[in-house]
Amino acid sequence: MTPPFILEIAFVILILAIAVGTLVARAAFTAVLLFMIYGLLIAIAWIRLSAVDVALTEAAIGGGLTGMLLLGAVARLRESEGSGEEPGLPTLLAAGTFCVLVSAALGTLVLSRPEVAPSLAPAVMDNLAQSALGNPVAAVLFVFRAFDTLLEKVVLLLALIGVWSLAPDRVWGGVPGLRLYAEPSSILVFLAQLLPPIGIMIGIYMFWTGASYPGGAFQGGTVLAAMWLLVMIARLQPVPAISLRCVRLLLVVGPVIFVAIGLLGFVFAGAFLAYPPDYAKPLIVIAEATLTLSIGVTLGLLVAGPPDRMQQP
Amino acid sequence: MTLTLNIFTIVAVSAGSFFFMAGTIGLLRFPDTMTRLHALTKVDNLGLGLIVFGLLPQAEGLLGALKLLCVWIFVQLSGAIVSQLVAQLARRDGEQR
Amino acid sequence: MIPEETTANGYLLVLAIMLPVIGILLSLAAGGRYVERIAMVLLPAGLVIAAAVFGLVWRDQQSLVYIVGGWHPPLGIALRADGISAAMMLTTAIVICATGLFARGEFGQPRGSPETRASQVFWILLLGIWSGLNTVVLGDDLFNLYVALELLTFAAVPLVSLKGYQETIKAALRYMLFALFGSVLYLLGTVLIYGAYGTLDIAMLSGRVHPEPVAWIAASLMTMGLLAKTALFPLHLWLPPAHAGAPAPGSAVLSALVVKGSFFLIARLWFDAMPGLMNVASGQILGTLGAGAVLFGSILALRQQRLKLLIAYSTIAQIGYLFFIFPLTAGNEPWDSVAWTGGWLQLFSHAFAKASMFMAAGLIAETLGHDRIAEFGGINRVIPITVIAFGLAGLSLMGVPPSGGFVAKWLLLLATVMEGQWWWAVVMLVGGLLAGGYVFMVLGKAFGSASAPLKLARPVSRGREIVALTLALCAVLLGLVPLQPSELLQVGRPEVLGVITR
Amino acid sequence: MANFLFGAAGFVLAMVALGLFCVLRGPSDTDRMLSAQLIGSGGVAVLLLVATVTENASIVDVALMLALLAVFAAVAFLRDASSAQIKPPNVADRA
Amino acid sequence: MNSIALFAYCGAAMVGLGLFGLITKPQVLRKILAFNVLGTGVFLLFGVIARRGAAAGLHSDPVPQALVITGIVVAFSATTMAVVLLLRLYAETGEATIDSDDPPSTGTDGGR
Repeated sequence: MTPPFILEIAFVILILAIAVGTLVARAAFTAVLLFMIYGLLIAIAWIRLSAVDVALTEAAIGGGLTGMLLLGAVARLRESEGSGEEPGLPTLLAAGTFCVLVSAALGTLVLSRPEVAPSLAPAVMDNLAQSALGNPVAAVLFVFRAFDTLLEKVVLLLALIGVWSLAPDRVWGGVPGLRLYAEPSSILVFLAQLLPPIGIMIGIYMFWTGASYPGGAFQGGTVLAAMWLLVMIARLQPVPAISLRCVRLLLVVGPVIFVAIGLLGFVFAGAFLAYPPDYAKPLIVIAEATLTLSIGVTLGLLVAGPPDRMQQP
Repeated sequence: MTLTLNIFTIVAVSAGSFFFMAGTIGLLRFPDTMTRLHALTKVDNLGLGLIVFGLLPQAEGLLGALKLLCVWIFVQLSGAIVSQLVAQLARRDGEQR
Repeated sequence: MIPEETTANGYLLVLAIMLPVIGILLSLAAGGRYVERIAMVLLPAGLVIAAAVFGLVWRDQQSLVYIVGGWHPPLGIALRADGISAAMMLTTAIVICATGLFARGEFGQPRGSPETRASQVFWILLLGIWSGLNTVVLGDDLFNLYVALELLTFAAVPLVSLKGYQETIKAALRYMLFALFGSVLYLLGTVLIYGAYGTLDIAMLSGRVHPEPVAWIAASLMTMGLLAKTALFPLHLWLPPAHAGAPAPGSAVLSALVVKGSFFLIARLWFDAMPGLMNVASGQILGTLGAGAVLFGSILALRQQRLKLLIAYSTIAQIGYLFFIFPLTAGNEPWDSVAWTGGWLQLFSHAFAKASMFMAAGLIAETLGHDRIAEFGGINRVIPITVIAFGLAGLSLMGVPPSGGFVAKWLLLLATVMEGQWWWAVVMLVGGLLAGGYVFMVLGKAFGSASAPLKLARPVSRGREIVALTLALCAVLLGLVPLQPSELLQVGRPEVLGVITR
Repeated sequence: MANFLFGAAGFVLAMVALGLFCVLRGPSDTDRMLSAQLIGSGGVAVLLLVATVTENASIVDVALMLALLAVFAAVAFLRDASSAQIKPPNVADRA
Repeated sequence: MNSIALFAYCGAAMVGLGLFGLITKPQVLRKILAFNVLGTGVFLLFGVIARRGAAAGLHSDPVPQALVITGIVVAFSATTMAVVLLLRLYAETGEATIDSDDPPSTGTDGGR
C-alpha cells in the first residue's frame, strides 16, 4: 500500500464517519453542519474520481445552497425537531438487514465485470469535434443528451411552482419569506457590496470556461443565486414579489431560448435539439448564458421559499 | 532558481500547515468562543495565506496565480467578516443576559 | 445491430412532450387569466397529436421512433411510440382534456380579479403531469425516464397539497418521501445497468442483459422503487390520504394516470429492457403483491365512510389487477397472450373509470358540502347524471359487462385458465365481488331516500356532470373491443422488432 | 516535491478530522459554526495542494467555488443567529 | 484493492446508511438528510463506474458525469420542496414528523 492510498482510506473513513454523524447527531443543527462538511468532502472525492465538473456542482450545491436551506429550516424547527418515536427493535433490525444486504450487493456488484469496463468515453470523443464544445461533459449535457438537460430545467421550474404553491392564498404573488439579517449591519452590507461583483464575475467565468473546461451553466447559475441571496439577506436589495413580470421573464428566458433553439433544429439542422454545424457554438453559448441567468434566479427563489407577505406599496 | 522556489514552497507550506494545526488545537483547547474566534482567524489569515503563498511559484501562468490569490482573499474576507459579526452577536447576547 | 432511424412523423413524439413544456413556460411568463387560456388551447392540440400518433401506429402497425438531436443511442436519446405507448398516450390525452374541461369550473380565473394561487398552480401542474407522462411512455432511455419520473413527481406532489389543509400537507409530504425513496432506488438500478452494459437505451439493453446477479439486483431495486411510486401493496400507505386530499380534478389525474406512469415503467423494464430476466418466480412474486393489493384495497374500501377515501382505496385494489400481467405472461410469448391485452385494457379502463369517479365524487361533495357516504340519501334526484356516471364507472371496476373492465378481467381470467394458475382467478372473483360491494354501498345510499331533507351547498354545472359521464362512457365503450389479443398492443414488441434487433 | 505537497494535504486533512471533534463538542452553536469554517478553510487548502500536485488548474476553480460559498453559508448561519432563535455562545448544549 | 474499489465500497456504504436513515428516522428533517446521503452514495457509485470507464484519453467517462450533474440538480429541487413542505407542516401543526400509523381513514375531508 502506497502512502497516498493509505491517505485515501483515511479520507473515506472520514466521509463515512461524517455520514453516520449526520444521521445520529442528537441536535439537528449539528447534523446539518456535519452534512455541509460532508458536502465539502464529497466534492474532494469527486476530484479524486477525476470528475471536476461534478466536484464543482457538488461544491456549489452541497456546501452552499443546501446548507443555507437546511440551516434556515433548523432555525425554524428549533423547538420540535427532537420529537417523534424511533421505530421498535424488529423494524430497526429488518431495516438494518435490508440496508446491509443492499450495501453488500452493491459493493460486490459494481466492480463485478472488470474484464471490459463499458464506457461511452470513446463515443463522446469521436463526436466531440462535431459538438463544437471542448469539454466532453458539457458536450453530453448540451449536445448529445440536451433533451435531459432541457427537461431538468422544467423540473426546476416545477419545483419552484411547488414551493410557491405552499403559500397561503392571500399572499399569492407576494414576497418570498426569505429570512433576512435581523438588523441592518454595516459589516454585512460591506460584504454584500464587495462580494457579489467578484462572485458574478466568477459565475460568468464558470459558464464561459464551461464550453472548454470544467464548469457550465449550472455551476455559474448557482454562484449567481448565492450572490443574489447574499445581497437580499444583507437588506441591500429587497426580495422581489413573485408576481413581478421581470421575475417571471427571468425565470423562463433560458428555457424558452433553449426550446426555441431546439425547435429551430427541426428546420435548420434536421432534428429537434440539433444545431446547424456553422452556428453550433454561438447557439450553445446563447442558450447557456440565458440558462445561467434563469438557473440563478430559479435557485435563488427556491431557497427564498414561498411568499409570506404582500409587497408593501 | 527552481530549487530556491521549491525550498520557498516547502517552507511556506510547512509553516501554513503548522498554523492549521495551531488553529485546530486552539479550537479544541481555548476556553470560550472569543478566543476560539481568534484561533480561526489565525488559520484563515496565516494558515491558508502561507499555503497560497507557497503555491504561487508553482502556479501555471498569471491566471492560475490570480485564482490562487482570489481564493485566499475570499477566505480572508469571510474569516474577517464572520468574526466581526460573531463578535457583534456575542456582545449583543452578552448584554442581554 | 443496425441503429434505428427517425421514422416519418416521428416529430410528433417530440411535440407531444414539448407542447405542455411550452405551455408551462408561457403560463409562468404570462400569468393571470392567460394561464387557463393557454391550457385551453394546448389541451385540444395535444389531444390531436396523441390521436395522430395512435392512428399512425394503428395504421402502419409499426412503432414511431425519433432520434433526438440526430444522436443515436447509446450516446443520444431516442423516443419511441409502440402499441402500448400510443394507447397510453391517447388515454392520457383524453383524461387530461376531460380534467381540463372539468376543472374550468373549479380553477377558472374570474375576469378582472388578481391571479389566484390555486388556478395558477393547477394549470401549470396539469401541463407538467402531461409532459411527464408523455415522456414516461415515449422515453427509451433509462435516465431520461428518471427525469420524466421526477417531472411527474414534482407536478403531482403540489397537486396533493393544493387545498393547503394540514392533512393534505402531511399527505403531500409523505407522498414526497415515498416518491424520493422510489426515484433514488430507480436511479441506483440505472447506475448498475450502465456499469454492467454500457448503455441506458432500452432497445439496446434488451439484447445485452443476461440473467446474472447485476441484472437481478438492478431489476429488483428499480422495481421496488417504482412499486413505491405506484403504491402497490404493501407500499401503498401514502396513497389514500394523498389521492383523497387533492382537489377532485387533481385526484382524477393522480389516480387515473400518475400511478400508472410508474407501472408503465415496471412493464417496460421487465418486458422490454430485460426480457431475459422474466421467469416464473419473479412473475409469481409480483402477482402475489398484486393479489394482496386487490384483497386489502377492496376490503379497506368497503370500510370507508367518506367517498373520496373509498375511491382511493379502490385505486389500490385496481392497481393490483395490473400486476397479474407478470405471472400470466411469464414463460411464454407474452405479446399475443390474452393476459397482455387484458392487463393493458385494465389499465386504460381503470384510468377512464377512476377519473370519472373522482369527478363524480367532487361534484357530490360540492353539491352536499361533504362526502360522507351515509348522508347521500336522495342525491340521485339532485344530480342524476353524476350518479349515473359513478354507477357506470363502477361497472367497469366490478368487471360487469358491458365495460372495459369486464373485457379486461375476462381476458385475465381466461389467461388464468389457460396458464393453469387458478389462484389468481379466485382473487379476481373475490375482488370483483368486493368492488361490487363498495360500489353498491354508495349507489344504494344515493338511490335511497333521504333521512333528513338534503341541504345543498351549491349547485354544480351540467357541463361538468357531462364530462364525468363522458369518461365513464369511455370506460364502458372500451367494452366493445373484441375479446381477443389486440394487435395494436403488440406493435413494437421485441419479438416483432426481432427482425431488426437480433 | 509532489510527495511533500501530498503529505501536507494529508496533514491538513488530519486537522480537518480533528476539527470535527470541535463540531461535535460545541458547546455553543457558534463554536460549531467556527469549527465548520475552519474545516472549510482546510478543505480549500487541501484542494489547492492537490491542484498543484496534479497540475490540474480546474481544481482551483473548485476551491474558488468552495471559498465563495463558505462565506455564504456563514452568512446563513449568522442570519439565523441574529434573529436570536439560536442559543447564544457559551451556553452548554447537551448534544 | 485500489482506490476505485475503495470509493465503490464508500458509495455502497453510503447507500446503506442513507437507506437506513430514510426508513428508520422519525424526524422528517433527518429523513431529508438521509435522502441526500443516499443520493450522494448513488452518485458516487456512478462516479466510480465513470472512473473505471476511463478511455480515449479521458480520465473518466463523461456520460455518467453529465448524468450525475443532472441528478444533483434534481436532488436539490427535491430537497427544497421537501423542506418547504416540512416547514409548512410545522407551521400548521407544530409537528416535524409523519408517523405512518395514524389511521388515514379519519384524515381528509374531501368535501370542504
